[in-house]
Amino acid sequence: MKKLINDPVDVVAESVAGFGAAHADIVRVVADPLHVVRRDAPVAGKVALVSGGGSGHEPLHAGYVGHGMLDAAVPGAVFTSPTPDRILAAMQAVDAGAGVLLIVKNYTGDVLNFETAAELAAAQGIDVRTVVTDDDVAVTDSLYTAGRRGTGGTVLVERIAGAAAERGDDLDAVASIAAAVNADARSMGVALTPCTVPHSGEPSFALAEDEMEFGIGIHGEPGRETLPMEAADRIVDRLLDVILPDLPFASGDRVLLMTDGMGGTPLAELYIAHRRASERLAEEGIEVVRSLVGDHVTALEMQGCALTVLRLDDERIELWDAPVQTASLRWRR
Amino acid sequence: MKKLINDPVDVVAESVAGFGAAHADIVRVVADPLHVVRRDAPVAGKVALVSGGGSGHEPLHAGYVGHGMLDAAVPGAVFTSPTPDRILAAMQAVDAGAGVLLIVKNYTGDVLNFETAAELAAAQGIDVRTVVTDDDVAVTDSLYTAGRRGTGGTVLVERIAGAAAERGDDLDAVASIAAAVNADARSMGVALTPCTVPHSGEPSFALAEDEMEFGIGIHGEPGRETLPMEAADRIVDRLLDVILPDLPFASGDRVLLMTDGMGGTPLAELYIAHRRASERLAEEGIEVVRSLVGDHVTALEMQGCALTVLRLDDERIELWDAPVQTASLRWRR
Amino acid sequence: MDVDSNWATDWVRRSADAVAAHKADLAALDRAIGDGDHGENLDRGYRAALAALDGLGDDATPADALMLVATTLISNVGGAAGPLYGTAFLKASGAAQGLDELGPSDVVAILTAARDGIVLRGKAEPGDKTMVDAWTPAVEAASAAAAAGSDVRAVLEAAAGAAERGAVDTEPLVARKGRASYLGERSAGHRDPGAESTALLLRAAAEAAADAAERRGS
Amino acid sequence: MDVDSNWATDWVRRSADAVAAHKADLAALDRAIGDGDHGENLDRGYRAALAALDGLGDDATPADALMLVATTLISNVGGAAGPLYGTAFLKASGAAQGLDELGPSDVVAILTAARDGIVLRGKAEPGDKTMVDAWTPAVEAASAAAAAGSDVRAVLEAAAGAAERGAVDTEPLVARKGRASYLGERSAGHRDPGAESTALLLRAAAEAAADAAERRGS
Ligand SMILES: Nc1ncnc2c1ncn2[C@@H]1O[C@H](COP(=O)(O)OP(=O)(O)O)[C@@H](O)[C@H]1O
Ligand SMILES: Nc1ncnc2c1ncn2[C@@H]1O[C@H](COP(=O)(O)OP(=O)(O)O)[C@@H](O)[C@H]1O
Ligand SMILES: [Mg+2]
Ligand SMILES: [Mg+2]
Ligand SMILES: [Mg+2]
Ligand SMILES: [Mg+2]
Repeated sequence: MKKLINDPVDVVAESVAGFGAAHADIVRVVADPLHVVRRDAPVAGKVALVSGGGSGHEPLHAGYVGHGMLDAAVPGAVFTSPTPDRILAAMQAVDAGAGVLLIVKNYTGDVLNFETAAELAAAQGIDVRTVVTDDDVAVTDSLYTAGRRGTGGTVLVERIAGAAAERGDDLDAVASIAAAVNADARSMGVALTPCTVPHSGEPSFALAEDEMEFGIGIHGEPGRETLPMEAADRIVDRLLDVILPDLPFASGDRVLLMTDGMGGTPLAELYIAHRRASERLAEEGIEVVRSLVGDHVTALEMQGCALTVLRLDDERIELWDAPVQTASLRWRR
Repeated sequence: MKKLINDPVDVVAESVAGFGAAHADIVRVVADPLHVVRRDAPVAGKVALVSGGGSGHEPLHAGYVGHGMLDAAVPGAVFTSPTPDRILAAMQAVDAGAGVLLIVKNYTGDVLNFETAAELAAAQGIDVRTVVTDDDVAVTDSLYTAGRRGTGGTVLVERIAGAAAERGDDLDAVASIAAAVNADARSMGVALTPCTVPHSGEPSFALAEDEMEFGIGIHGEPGRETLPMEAADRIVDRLLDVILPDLPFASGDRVLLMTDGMGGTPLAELYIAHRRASERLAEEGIEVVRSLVGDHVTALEMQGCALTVLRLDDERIELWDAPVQTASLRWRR
Repeated sequence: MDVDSNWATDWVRRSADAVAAHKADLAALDRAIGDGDHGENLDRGYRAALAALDGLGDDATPADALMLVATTLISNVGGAAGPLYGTAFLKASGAAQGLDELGPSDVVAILTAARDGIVLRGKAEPGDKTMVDAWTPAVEAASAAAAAGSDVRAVLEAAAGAAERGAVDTEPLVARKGRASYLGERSAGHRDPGAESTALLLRAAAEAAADAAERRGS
Repeated sequence: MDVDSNWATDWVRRSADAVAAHKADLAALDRAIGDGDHGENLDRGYRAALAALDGLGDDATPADALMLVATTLISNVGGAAGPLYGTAFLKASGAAQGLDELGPSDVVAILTAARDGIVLRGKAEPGDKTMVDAWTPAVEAASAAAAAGSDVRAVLEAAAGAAERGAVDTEPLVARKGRASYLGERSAGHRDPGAESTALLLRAAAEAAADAAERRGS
C-alpha cells in the first residue's frame, strides 16, 4: 500500500486543512471539534443543511459545502462516522434560527451518532429534522438488515434540498423535499479493485484478476456477490437491471443520471459507462435530462463505478439548475 | 488489468460519445474525424482556441471545451497524438475568421501532427498561431532531449488564454498571453503506481512497493529517477525544490498552485499534498492567491501527484476569475 | 470482597492495553464482514480514555470513572461502536450512582444496564450477530453467579468467560444488524468484531477484579 | 530485374503482416523507453493502408501506392511515428513520380528521399537513437550496392540487413530525440522501437522484391 500521506493518524486533519486552504473563498475549517462550514455561515433566515460521515468518500461531504448546498460538513475518521460533539458543533455554527436539516447516510454508525447529536441540539433549542438517505438497491433485504445504504443519491439530496433552502423554504419544506428526492433515487455500484484504509494497510477485500464485486458498499465492505469480470456495457446493464425495476422507473420518466467513480477509476472509463447507461435508459423510454459524471461518492482509491438514477420533475430541475458554489459542484456563481 | 471498457479498440470513441451525451449543453461531438467543439462554435468574431493530444489524460482536453476556455479539443488514441486530419477538421469547425490558436503540449508526436495540421489550415487561409507548452521541469536537459514536456501548465494556459479570447483579444494578443503564461508556469510530478494502456495490458513500468517514480511523464514514461517511497510532505518538498528555483519564484510573488492527481489518487491525498505545498510556499514568502486541486491532467489510473506553480499578476487573476463553463472547470456561468 | 473506584480505573487501563494489543485482530475481523475500522476506532477511544483518567479526582467514584469512559468513547470512537459502547457505559454509570464499593449484585446491575443501553440504542436482538451476543450471555452468567453467592471476582470471571463463548458463538450466525448484515448469508463463518471486543473488555474487568482481590490479599 | 507497382503493393501487404506479427515486440520496446504505443499505432496505420489498397486502380503507379501509404499513415497513426513515416512515404512517392518500373538507382532515390523526409520533419541526427539510425545505414548500404551494380533485389536486401544492424546498434545509445530522450542515460541498453519498425518495413520491402524476382523467374 503506497499512499500520499504522512502519519496515518493525521490523514483526516491534514486533508481537511488542505481543503480549507484550497477553498478559503467558499469554506471555513474549524479544527476542533473538526468540521467545515460555509464561509458566510450562519446565513440569516436560511434553513441550515448539515451532513457528514466517515472520511475517504471525498469530495463527499466537505466538497459540497457552500451556496446552494450544505452549510456544514462533519468528517469522521476514515470510513468511520463522526462523533456527536463534532456534529453538534457544526449545527451550532450554522443554525441561524431557522432550524437545521441533518442529511444522514443510512449506516448504523452515522444514524446513531447523528441521532445523539440531534438530541443534544434539540436540548439546546435548535429546531432539527433528519433525513436518512437509503438509495442503494444492492441491499436486498431491508427487514433483516440495517436497511439500504445511503450512497450517490445523498449528493442529489444535498444539492436539491440545498437549493430549496437557498430559495427560502422553511425547515419542514426543505426536509420534505429532501425526503422526496431520496425516495425517488436509486443507486448501485460495482468494484473492480478493493481499497486500503490508511491505518489498516490491508485491502478491504480480495478480488481475483477476473472478478468484480457487484453491489459494493462505499466502505469497501463486500457487496452482494462476486461475479466474473465483464465488458463495461454488460456491467452497466446489470446495474440498471436492478436499479430500474426497483422504483420502478418507467417510460416517459425524466431523470438525472449520475455515473460515479469510486476514486480510482479513470474519467474516460466513467464516460464509457455513462454512454451505455444513457443509451439503455433511452431504450426504455426514460429521458436523461441532467447528467453528472465523475468522482462524487468515493471509497479511497477503489476502482469501479456506481450509477444513480433520480426521477425529476420541473421543480427539481429548477432547483438542480439554481446557482451552486461549492468546491466540487459549481455553476452560475 | 481490469478496466471498465468494452473492446480496447473502441475506448476513445465510446468515451468521447459518453462525454458528449453527458455535456450536450456545453459541447458537440463529431465522430469522424473525431473532435469535440463547443456547442455554439464558431463564435462570431472570437479567436478560437484548439488543443488536443493523446487520450488517457482526461479531463484534458475535452473537459475544458466551452465558454471561456477551448473552442475545440482533438483526442488521439490513448497516449498517442491525434492525426492532422482530425486537428484540421476541428480548426475548420471553430474558426470564425478571427484565427485559431493551437495549444500543443511539447511531445514530438503532438508537435509534428499539429505542425502538419497548421500547414494544411494555413493553406486554406486560416490564420494560425501555435503555442507549445513545456512547463515540466522534470526534464533536466532541454538541449539534448526533445525538450521539456507540456503538463499541468497547459490547463492554465487554456484557461487564461481562453478568457482573453472571450474578452475579445485578437489572435496575436491571445497567443502572446498564452506564451507568457506558459513561460511563467513550472510543473513536476511523482508516480506511486504505473498505469496500463488498455490495448497493451501491461503496466507502463515497474515500481516496487517501497519505490516511487520521481519526475514522471504523463504518458507513464519513466521519470527522472526511481526513489524510495517517502511521506507526503517530503515528496511535496522534493517537487518544490526543483520547481521553485527554476523560474525562479521569489518572495513576494503571487501564484496559482495546482495540485493535480494522476487519475487514481484519492482526493483526500491530494489535499494533504496541497496543504504542505501551500505551507511551503508561505514559508518562502510566496502568496498562493488561487488554488486548483483534483484530477486535471491524468495518466489513466496512475497514482501520485503533480504540482504546478504559475506566477500571477492582476490581469491573469482577472482572466482566471472570468466566467468559464466547461465540463470540468466552471464558475460564474 | 467488593471493588471500588480503583477497580474501575484499573478496568479502563486494562481495557486500553487489551484493545491496543488486539487492534489488528479486531481490524481483521471487521475487514471480513465490515469495513475494517473497529480495532482502530476502539483503540483511539481507549487511548483518549486513558489520557482522560489523569483528570479524574482522588475522590472519584466508580460511577465517575464509568461516566468518563462513556463520554470519552462517545466523542472519540465514532462509527457504530462509539455510540453503542458510549451508551453502555453511560447506563452503567447510572447503575453505579452513589456507590463507593460495588458488591456482586451491583456488578450484575452495571452489566445489565450496559447491555440494556446497547439494546436500546442499537435495537439488536440476541442472534443478530452483534456485540449483544457477547453481552447477553455475560449478563446471564453474572446473574447466575451472583445468585449462587459468588464474589465480585467470580461474578466478573463468569461474565468474561460467557462473553468469550458468546463471541465464538457468533461465528455461524447470519448478521441482521450493522454493516455485516449487508453480506447476508456471506456473513456466516466469521466472528463478530463487536462481540470480540466485548469479550476483551469484560476479560479486562475480570482481571482488574482478580488483581484487586490479590492486592487486598483475599 | 526492376520492380513495379505490384512490388509496391506487396510491400504494403508484407509490412502490414510484419507489423501485426511484431506488434507486441514493438510495444514492449516502446514501454521500456517510451509510452508503449508504437506497435499498436503502426498496426492501426498498416491495417488502414491494407484496406485502402482496394481503392487503388489497376493503373496505379508505384508513386501512387507510396502516396496512399503516406496519407493513410498520416491520418491513422498519430504519435511521433505517424508524421515521420508519413513524411517518409510522401517524399518516397515524390522520388518515384512518373516511373512505372523502378531500377536500383530509383530504389536508392526512394530510400534516400524517405530518410531525408524523416530528418526534415524530426531533425534527428545519426546517433540520436531514433529510426534515423536504421534508415541512414540502410540508405548507405543500398547506395553502395547499387554503385556496385546490384539489382533491385540485392539493393533492398542490403538496405534491410543494414537497417536491422542499425536497429541493434541503437541499443547502447543515449536517446536525444523523442520520448526516450527524457530518460537520458537510462535509455541506454534498450533498442529504439522506431529503428526496429524501420528494419521490419525494409525487410518487408526486400522480401517483396525477392518474391517479384522469383515470380518472374529471375
Ligand atoms: N444495531 C446494533 N446493535 C448492536 N451492536 C451493533 C449494531 N450494529 C453494529 N453493532 C456492533 O458494532 C460492531 C461494528 O463496530 P464498528 O466497526 O466500530 O462500526 P462501523 O460498522 O460503523 O464501522 C459490530 O461488530 C457489532 O458488534
Ligand atoms: N525527432 C525524431 N526524429 C526521428 N525519429 C523520431 C523522432 N522522435 C521520435 N522518433 C521515433 O519515433 C519512435 C516512437 O514512435 P511512437 O511510439 O509511435 O511515438 P510516441 O513517442 O509519440 O509515442 C521512436 O522510437 C523513434 O524512432
Ligand atoms: Mg466504520
Ligand atoms: Mg505515444
Ligand atoms: Mg467497522
Ligand atoms: Mg510511443
